[in-house]
Amino acid sequence: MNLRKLTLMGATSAVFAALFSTAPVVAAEDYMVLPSLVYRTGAYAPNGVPFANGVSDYIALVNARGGVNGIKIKLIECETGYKTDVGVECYEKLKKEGPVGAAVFNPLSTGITYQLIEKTWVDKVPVHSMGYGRTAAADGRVFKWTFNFPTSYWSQASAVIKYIGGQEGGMAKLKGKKIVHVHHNSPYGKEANPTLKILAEKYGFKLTLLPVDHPGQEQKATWLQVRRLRPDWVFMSGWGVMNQVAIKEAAAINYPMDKFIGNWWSSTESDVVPAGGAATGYKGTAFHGAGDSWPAHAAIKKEVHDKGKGAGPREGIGEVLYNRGVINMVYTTEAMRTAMGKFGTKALSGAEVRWGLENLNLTAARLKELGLGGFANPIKISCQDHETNGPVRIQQWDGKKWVFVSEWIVPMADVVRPQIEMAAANYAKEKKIAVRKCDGSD
Amino acid sequence: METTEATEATEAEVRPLLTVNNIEVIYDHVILVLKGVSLHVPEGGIVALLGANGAGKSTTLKAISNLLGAERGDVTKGSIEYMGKAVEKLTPSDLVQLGVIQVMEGRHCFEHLTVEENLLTGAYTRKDGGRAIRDSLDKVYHYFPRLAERKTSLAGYTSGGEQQMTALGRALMANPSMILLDEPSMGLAPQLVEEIFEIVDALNKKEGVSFLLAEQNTNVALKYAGYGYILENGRVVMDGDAKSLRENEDVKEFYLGLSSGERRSFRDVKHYRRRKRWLT
Amino acid sequence: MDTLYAFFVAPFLDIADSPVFFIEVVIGGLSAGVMYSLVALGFVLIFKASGVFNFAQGVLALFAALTLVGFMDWGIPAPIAVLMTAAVMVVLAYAIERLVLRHLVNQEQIILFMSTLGLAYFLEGLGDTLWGSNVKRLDLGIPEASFEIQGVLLNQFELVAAASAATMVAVLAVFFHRTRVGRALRAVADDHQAALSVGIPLKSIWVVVWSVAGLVALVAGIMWGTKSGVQFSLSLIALKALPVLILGGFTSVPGAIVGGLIIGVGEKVAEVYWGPVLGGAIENWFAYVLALGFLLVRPQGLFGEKIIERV
Amino acid sequence: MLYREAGQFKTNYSADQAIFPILQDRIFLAVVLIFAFVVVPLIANDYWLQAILIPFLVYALAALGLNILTGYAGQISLGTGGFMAVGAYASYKLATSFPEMNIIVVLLTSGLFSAAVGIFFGIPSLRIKGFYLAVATLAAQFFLIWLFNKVGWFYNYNPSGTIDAPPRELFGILITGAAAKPWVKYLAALSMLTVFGLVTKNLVRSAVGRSWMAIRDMDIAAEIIGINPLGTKLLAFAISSFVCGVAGAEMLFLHLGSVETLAFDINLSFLVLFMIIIGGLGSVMGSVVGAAFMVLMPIGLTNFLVGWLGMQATSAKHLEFMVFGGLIIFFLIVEPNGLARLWQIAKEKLRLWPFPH
Repeated sequence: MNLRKLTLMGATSAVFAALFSTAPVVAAEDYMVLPSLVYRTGAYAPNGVPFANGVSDYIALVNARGGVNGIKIKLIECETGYKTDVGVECYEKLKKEGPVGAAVFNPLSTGITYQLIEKTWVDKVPVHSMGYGRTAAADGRVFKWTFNFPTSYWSQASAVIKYIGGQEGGMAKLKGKKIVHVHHNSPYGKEANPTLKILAEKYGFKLTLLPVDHPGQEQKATWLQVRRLRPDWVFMSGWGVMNQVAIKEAAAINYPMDKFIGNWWSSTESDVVPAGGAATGYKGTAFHGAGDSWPAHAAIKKEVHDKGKGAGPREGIGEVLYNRGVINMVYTTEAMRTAMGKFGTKALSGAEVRWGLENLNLTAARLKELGLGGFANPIKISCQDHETNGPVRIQQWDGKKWVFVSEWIVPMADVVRPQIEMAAANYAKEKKIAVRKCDGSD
Repeated sequence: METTEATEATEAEVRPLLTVNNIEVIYDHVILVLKGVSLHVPEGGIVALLGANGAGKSTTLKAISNLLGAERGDVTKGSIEYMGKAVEKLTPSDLVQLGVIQVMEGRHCFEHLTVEENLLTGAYTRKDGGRAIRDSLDKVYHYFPRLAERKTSLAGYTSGGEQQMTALGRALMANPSMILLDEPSMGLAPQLVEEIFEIVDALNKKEGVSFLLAEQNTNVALKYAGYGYILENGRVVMDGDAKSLRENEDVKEFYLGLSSGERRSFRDVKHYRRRKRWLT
Repeated sequence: MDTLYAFFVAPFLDIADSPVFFIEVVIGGLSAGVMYSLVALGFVLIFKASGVFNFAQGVLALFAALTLVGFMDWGIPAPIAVLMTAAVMVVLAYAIERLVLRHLVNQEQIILFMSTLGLAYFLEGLGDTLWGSNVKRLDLGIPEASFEIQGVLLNQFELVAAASAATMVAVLAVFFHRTRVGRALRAVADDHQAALSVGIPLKSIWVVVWSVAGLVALVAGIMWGTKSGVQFSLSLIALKALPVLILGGFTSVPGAIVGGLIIGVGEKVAEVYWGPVLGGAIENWFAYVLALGFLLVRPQGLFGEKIIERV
Repeated sequence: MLYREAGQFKTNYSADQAIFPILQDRIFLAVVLIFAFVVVPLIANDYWLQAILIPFLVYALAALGLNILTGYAGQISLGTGGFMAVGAYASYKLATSFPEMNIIVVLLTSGLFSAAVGIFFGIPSLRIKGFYLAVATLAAQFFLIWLFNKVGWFYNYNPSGTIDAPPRELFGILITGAAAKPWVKYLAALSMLTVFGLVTKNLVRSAVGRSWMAIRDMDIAAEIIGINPLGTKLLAFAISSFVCGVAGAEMLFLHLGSVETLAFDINLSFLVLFMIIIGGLGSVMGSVVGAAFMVLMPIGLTNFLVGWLGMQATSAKHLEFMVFGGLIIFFLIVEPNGLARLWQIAKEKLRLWPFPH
């Protein structure tokens, strides 16, 4: 055996022998483990990075102020690269981490959420897929461990149609209008389709679905079709590079930008900045504010970034996805606080945090207290409703920043909720899940 | 070693163009292929390297032209000198510039290049200008009129003989003083073999190119070569000038297929061989 | 019956109905095809000269674009930044030869192919580490406005892309067939060992060819980066170049261009006219099926060199 | 010293033709199997089982399937992900349409579907070779993924387009679904791999295996000696896709529990190809070792960089990409024939020890 091969074999076995013990945990005081499944690498990293930074910074702020009621939160980032199997690996690694296990998982990927939903029943850890994941999880009677508040893709679609109706001068005017849904050709992108179809029938507009395959760098054909159709409105459920290209292509065919609305994963800085001036006027949905004008942002700058604990660049504070990370953590920490009201001030187990999520009541006053007055809509979760049919707002890119151009639009619960309940019931039947009564007994 | 009185042999000792001194070659760090091979090529000579399949002929040539690296082979012992200079460390490209070029076994033409383009690649290392290269090209066409006819066809579509000519002509384009020729007769009709060797002979006589040729076809090789080495299992088992080799009983027996007495049984041959090996 | 009609009759009626739009689709396809060709060219160069199926070509384009944007962010004027990036690509080519290819001489093609996948991973990590993974805007001042001629929409940017592709092909064709180094490159592609034996120094040849491929990647990176922003997804354009390659042949420079145009037009026409029948987003696999169809007729691709086989 | 076959005499042909003719190999295999079947379930925790061992076993099976096609029959395929997707979706449809069907039957039947699809996409291999074929198999990859994404029937028209593994029992023990115990799933995957591994090992040294290798090493010569190239190649495609299909079904039922088409994208095809190259082309053991390497390596690297060196998850990931790519190149340079070849050389050395040659 020559030396090179010997070293090689030696090195390999050494690496594998040594690597599989995770780092020793410094266990001293009571703390809670909050896993953060992020993707700072891969095709979707441009979107994953600001979100992860927002999460990290807000938790750093909470910890700097002593934690949740004095209990510190240990945020453990696990890089998924937006890959489902890696996400599962992260979950398995972190679910038992810390003194009482992980508090709650934010999978940050629809694919990973689907993986975890079933596992949570067994492992008793809640999953909060904020504005993504399985829409049917809104029915808390079936999906005990899964939350997707403040709103879902189905609610969003109905709110967008409501907005369009408003712009056209009333829902009745929708009749005969042409609306195109350009969507990512994946379960995520297709989520809104059934709702849109129902609404198209109800209001008599003509819906055209144009799927774009991952990653969506080439959309000539799609936008040529748009050019021929000359739709009144274009709604887009895109992700990653697809958004930037779509905006550019829309500009290239001279489509009016203010008739082009992206969903909340298609209206971020990453989507419009690469398109340059062409993106001005582009609209998008949002369930929280953009910018860094809130006191909480100032606090993050002062108490986190100035102390050298910031996760990303200072300029990134206030970006749409950064703020989404922040609001996600606001929900999480407030749910913990709620749970401590019942279970006492201590490190909470996943089951206890689940109760906190289910009984979360985030009032406008509390938001203001947190330095985020008006940043998001107040929200109250219940056993029946893990989504709350939360309202969305329309924001518009003015070339430099996102500005709200509408009030909070309440989605059409009458359309969406029956669909949710039907899907949830089907799921319960297929999986033989006992439906909860929601009388406090389960 | 057999002792010979041939004048060429002593000449080789006096003015060797190429000297290989006791080299050992190991493939893949485990397989010992050459176990100490020494040989000399005199200036202006044709030296034949004879032996059966796997005796180490090609390996010896590749060790000299330094093409072993690509096959995970290493020269682990011994030295190689060309015109008195150590050349073991030189790259094939440097060697070609010095005047040593190899024509590989199995011809190895560039299939997707035309015959003429093939020839031109041989002149890659030359720095003496387009005119001189043009002249060389004419010279090659002079020696191989057949190539001139086929110069625009893809080398991959030419016959085996034409490919061998292309390969030889390509080597000639480098203006070499020594060509390492590996199995030129392989897979060719006897008539073509003669033709090729006639050209080798002419090149040797008129252009003064020295040849070290590895050949299984001992008969033909010894007809044209001045001196020969016989390799067996990675060792030189016999050497001598062509005439004495041709007349040697053992060579006749094993390599020329001629037998003085009555046919011996296979068993005898085996015993004989074994004894022979111990003697060397 | 309805499906048959929708499949075999309706699209053609549609085309006849609005020929101007059909022309637009074709032009859209051509311009998309040129963009594919830019990437395919890099593949062809390296395959032709070294027999390496270089999957890292997409990542090379990404890396070049990232480096260019990085330099421009430092405030270096665009032309100088482009030159500097070109220099980086040459250095990279040298490093690849020194650290990877040199050690893999004479290995099987699949091993070489795999090593380029390893290279792709490495460069992805390196690019991200050096320049970060956020989307960056690349603006070299290439005009992007659209204009209409006779109702047909044209885009200035696409014309620039087409012109640069045409120039590159012309230069490369001359390089390969008329120069000493070009001939040596082709010789190396055929037979590493024979090339070595006639004194062609493989090492420097590889540096040359990877440098050229790096420069082609730079052009591709600039074009794609301008179009969609510079970010990780750029590396995936390699996948769009593959059907172009099988159609055009792995070793043909003009094949890369013509193949690109055919694939571009084919997939756009299919998507626009047949996509709705099949449910849309068919262009990705359609490109491959189209190429496959061609392959069954001509196994070496449209312009590829004939596969010479002997027993 | 221990590994020496001297003294082991074969007195009949069947002993001479055993899969493992050397006693030490048999002992070694037995020890490994006992360890894997008995010891591992006892000592491994959920994380090891769920996140490392089960995926490893599933990937190893897929690698085995691809190795049949690429390693033994010499046909490079980049459509593995697509064939695995066929297995996964077929098993989902079978399991949901026939709830009473035995889970083993479901897995094997879905393999049949995958084999049929494999044969179809293998037809071009008669005319197309090498990288042209590799790229052509991408047509299968992209088309199949598009199909499963597009046609609602495949995912029972549920609004999300993802498929879930319904809970199923085998011998009264819950074997699939989230509630199934990890060690049960582990044993199921391990049994499948063992069976398929032994069958493959036997197959490749039969007449079929020899004709595959003949086609691989020189197809024209193989044809001349009377091997039917189309039949041989298609058989390789069929068996390979069958195994890959079963692996895909396992991926749904035993590993992930719920999948969307994204799980079977082109990266999966590359990953499996990596496994067999790193492990060793044309080696059953290479498939397993390669899969182990490719599953363990990234996880090990992350744990090392983040856990031990305390790096940021992000920079660790970037570094991991670089190290990963670098290691692949390193391995290819050191031993282009894969880890299995290293193992073989080690065995050769042992046999000759203490002599060097």
